[in-house]
Amino acid sequence: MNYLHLVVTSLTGLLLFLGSVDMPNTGDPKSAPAVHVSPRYIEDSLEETAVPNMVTAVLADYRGFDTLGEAAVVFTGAMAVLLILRTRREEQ
Amino acid sequence: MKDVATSTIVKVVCRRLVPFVQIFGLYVIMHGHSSPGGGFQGGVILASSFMLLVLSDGLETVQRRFSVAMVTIATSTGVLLYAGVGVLCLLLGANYLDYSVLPSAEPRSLGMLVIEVGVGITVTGALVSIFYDLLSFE
Amino acid sequence: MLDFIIGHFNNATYIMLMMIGFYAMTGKTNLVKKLVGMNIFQWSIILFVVSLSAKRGATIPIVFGSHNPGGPAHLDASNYVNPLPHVLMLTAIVVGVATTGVALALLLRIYKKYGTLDENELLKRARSSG
Amino acid sequence: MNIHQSATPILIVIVPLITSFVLPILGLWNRRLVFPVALCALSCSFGLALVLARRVLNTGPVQYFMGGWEPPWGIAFHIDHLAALMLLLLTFVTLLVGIYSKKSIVKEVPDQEVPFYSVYLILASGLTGLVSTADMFNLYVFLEITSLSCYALVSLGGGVAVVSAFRYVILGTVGAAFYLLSVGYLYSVTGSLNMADLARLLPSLYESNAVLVGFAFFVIGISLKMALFPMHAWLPGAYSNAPSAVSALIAGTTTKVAAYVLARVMFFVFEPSFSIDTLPVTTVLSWMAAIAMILGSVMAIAQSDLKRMLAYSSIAQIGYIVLGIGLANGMGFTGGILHLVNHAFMKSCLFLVAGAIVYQTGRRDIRSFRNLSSTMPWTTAAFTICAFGMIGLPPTGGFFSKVYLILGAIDGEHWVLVGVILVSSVLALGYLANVIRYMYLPAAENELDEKVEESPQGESNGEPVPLTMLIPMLILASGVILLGLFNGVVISQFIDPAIPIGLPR
Repeated sequence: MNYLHLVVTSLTGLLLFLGSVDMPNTGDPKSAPAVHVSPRYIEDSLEETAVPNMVTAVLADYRGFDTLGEAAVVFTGAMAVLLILRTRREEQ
Repeated sequence: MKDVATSTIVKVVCRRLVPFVQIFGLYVIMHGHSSPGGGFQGGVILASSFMLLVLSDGLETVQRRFSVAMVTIATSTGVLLYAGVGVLCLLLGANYLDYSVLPSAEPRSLGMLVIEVGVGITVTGALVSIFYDLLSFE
Repeated sequence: MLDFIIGHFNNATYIMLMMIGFYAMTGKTNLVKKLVGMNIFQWSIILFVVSLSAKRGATIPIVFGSHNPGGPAHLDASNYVNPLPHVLMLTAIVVGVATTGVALALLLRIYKKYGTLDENELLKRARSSG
Repeated sequence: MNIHQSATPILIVIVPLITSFVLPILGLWNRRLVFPVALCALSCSFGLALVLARRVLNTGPVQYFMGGWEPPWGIAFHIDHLAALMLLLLTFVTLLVGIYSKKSIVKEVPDQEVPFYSVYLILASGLTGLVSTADMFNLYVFLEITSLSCYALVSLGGGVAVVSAFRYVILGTVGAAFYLLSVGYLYSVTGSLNMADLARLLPSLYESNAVLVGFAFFVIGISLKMALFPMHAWLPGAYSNAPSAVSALIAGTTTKVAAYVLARVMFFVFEPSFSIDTLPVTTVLSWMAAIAMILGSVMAIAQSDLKRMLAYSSIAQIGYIVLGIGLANGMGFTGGILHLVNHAFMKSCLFLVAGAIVYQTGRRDIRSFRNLSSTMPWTTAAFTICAFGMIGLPPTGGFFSKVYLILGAIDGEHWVLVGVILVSSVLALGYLANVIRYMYLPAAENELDEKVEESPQGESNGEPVPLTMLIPMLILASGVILLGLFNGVVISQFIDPAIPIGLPR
C-alpha cells in the first residue's frame, strides 16, 4: 500500500470532482449537450436518413468517419496481436 | 484449452446453443436500423459463438471450419467494404462517405446497411483472429 | 443542496471508480492487476460520458411506429435521450477492447520469456539477461 | 444536398488506410507484392501532401466535410498552413523510413512482413488523420489508432522490448484516457465536439470549473503522449529496445504530432490568453521543458548504448519544442515549430544510423565505434551532420530553430530559459562529440578495444549497409542542411501565416 500513489490518486480524484461541480445536473433537459448539437440528430434523422434508430443514424452517417476509424482500430488490434504472438523468432 | 471439453454436458449444450447464438448475432447486425444493435454488437455475438464452439469441439475442428486464412480474409473484407462504400461515394461525385449519391430510393439507409454488415464481418474476424492467436500461442 | 447531491451523485461515483482504476494501474506491481486497473479506468470514463446523455422524462432514441403511413408526430428533442454520447462511447468501448487484446498478447509473451508477471522481479530478470 | 469538395485531404488519410486493409489478402495470395504496394501507397500519400500544401499556400486553409455534413453536426477536416507543413513532414519521414525498413526488418520479423507493413501503413494514416482532423473526438480515434500500432511495432524488438512495450501500453492508455476525459468535460458544458465550434463557445465559459479541469487534464494527457519531463518514463525503454526502423519512425513522428496537437488545442481552440493568464499553463510548460532539456541531456551523457542515448536526447529535444509553445510569443512559437520539423529529420536520421551500425557491425556500445569512419564513411557522415544539427551549428536547421527560441525567450524576458537553452546545447555537444570522437579514432590502439557484445536483436549480419538503407539516411541528413539554408522559406510560407492571433508578436 504505497502512499505516494494513494496521494496522487486522491488528488486527481479531488481535482476531477471539483471540475464536475459546474456540470449540469444529470438528466437536466436544458443542459448544453441536450440543447446544442443533438436536437438536429433527434428531429431530422428520420426524414434525412429514413432510419428509426437515431444512434445508428449518427453512428453510421452523421459521424460515419469516426466509425471507420473504430473499425480500423479493431483491424489494428487483430494485426497487432498477430504481429506480437506469431513472431517465430526463437528467443535466446 | 485446446483439448476437447471433458464433460459431455458442456459438449452437448455448446453444440446445440451455437446455431441460435449465431442467428441472434446476425439478427443484431442486420437490425441495427430499427432496434438497438448494429455491426459491433452483432459481430461480437457472432465471434462469441465461435469461442463457444472451441469450448465444445476444441481448436482443430473449429479451425477446419473457420480457418485462419478465412479469418484474415473476413477481417480485411469487412473494413474494405466500409472504406469501399466511401470511395464509391467519392467516385459518384460526392464527399467521402456521403451516401446520398448511392443508387437507391433511400440511399442513406442502404449505405448504412452496407456499413453495418462490413463492420459486423470485421469485428467477427478480428475477435476470432485474436482468440485464435491467444489460444495457439505456446 | 439536496438537488446538487442528486444531480452530481453519479459523477462522484464515476470519479471514485476512476480513482480505483488509476490507483490499481499505478500502484500495483502485478502486470495483470495493472491491466485490470486500466480497464476499470477506461470503463468509468465511458460510464461518465454516457451519463451526460440522460434527459428526465425522455425515452430511448428510437422512433417507434415510424413505418405506419401517418408517421410519428413531430419529433421533439426533449422526448428522446441525446444519442451522441452513446455513439462516442461505442467507439471508446471498441478502443478499450482492442487495447486490452494487445496488452494480453504482450503479457503472454512476457510470461513466456521471463516466467513472472511481477514488475520488480521482471526488471531484475530483464536487467540480468541484458 | 451533396457538396463536392476536392478530395485531396481525405485521400492522404485513406490511401494508406485502404492499402493496409488490402495487404493481408494480398499477403495470402503473393507475399512478395506486399512491400512494393505499401511503398507506392506511402509515396502516393506524400505526393498528395505536396499537392495539398501548394493549394493551402495559394488559397489558404482547406476544409473537407465527411459525409457531406457541415460541422458541428458532421466531422470536418481543417488543413491550415501548420497542418500542411506537418502533413508534408509526416508523409516524407514515413516514406523514407519505409524504404529503409525493408532490409533492416527482414531479420527482426522473419515472415511477418504482411502484418508489419499493414500496421506500418495504419500508423502512417493515423498520423496524417491526427494532424488534419478538426473534431476533438475524431482526434481521439486517430490518437488510439496511432498508439495501438506503435505498441505493436515497439514489441518487435525482441529481448526486453516486450516489457517496455507493455509499460508503453499502460502509460499511453492513461494519456489517451485523460484526453477522453477532457473531451467529456468540455462536451458536458459546451455540447459540441468541433474545434471551430468549441473555439466560439468556450470564451464565455472560461470561468467554469469543468473547462479549467478539462483543459488541465488535456495538457496532462498530451504531455504523457509527448513524454514531456515528468511523464517520460515509457520513452527510453520503448525507443532503445524497438527495432531501429521503428525507433526512427516513432521518434520522428509520434511525439511531434502530440506536440502539434498541444499547440493546436492550446492556441487555436482555446485563446492563448486563457493558457497564459487564467491557467498558468505556459509557465508550467516552460519550466517542465527547461528541466527536460537539462535532465535529458545529462542522462544522455551517462549512456554508453547509442540508441538509449538517442532516446534520452529525444526527451531533451521535446523540451525545446514545448519551450517554444510555452514561451507563448511569435518568436518562440516559430522556434518551437521549426525545431519540431528539424528534430523530426535529425532524430529519425540518427536512429537510422544506429540501425545501420547495428546492421553491419552488431555494435551498439559507443566505445566500440572505433574506426567506424573508414568502414562506414557515409553512415558516419550522416551521423556527424545530424549531430551538428542537434548541437545547433550554423549551416544546419538546428541552429536557426535555437536562435528563434532564444529570441523568443529574450522577448519574454525569460533570461533563465535563455541560459537553459545554451547549457543544454553545450551538453548536447558533450554527448554527441563523444560519439564522433570514437568514430573517427583510428583503430591502431585496439589493445583497449572492449569486448564487442553481440546485439540482442540479432540485427547484424556483417554485410555492408545496402543502398536502400543508406539513401534514406543521406536524404534525411541533407534535409537537415537544406532546412537550415531554406528556413526562411519554411517560416515565411508555413509558420508565419499560422502564428495564432492571440500571441503577442
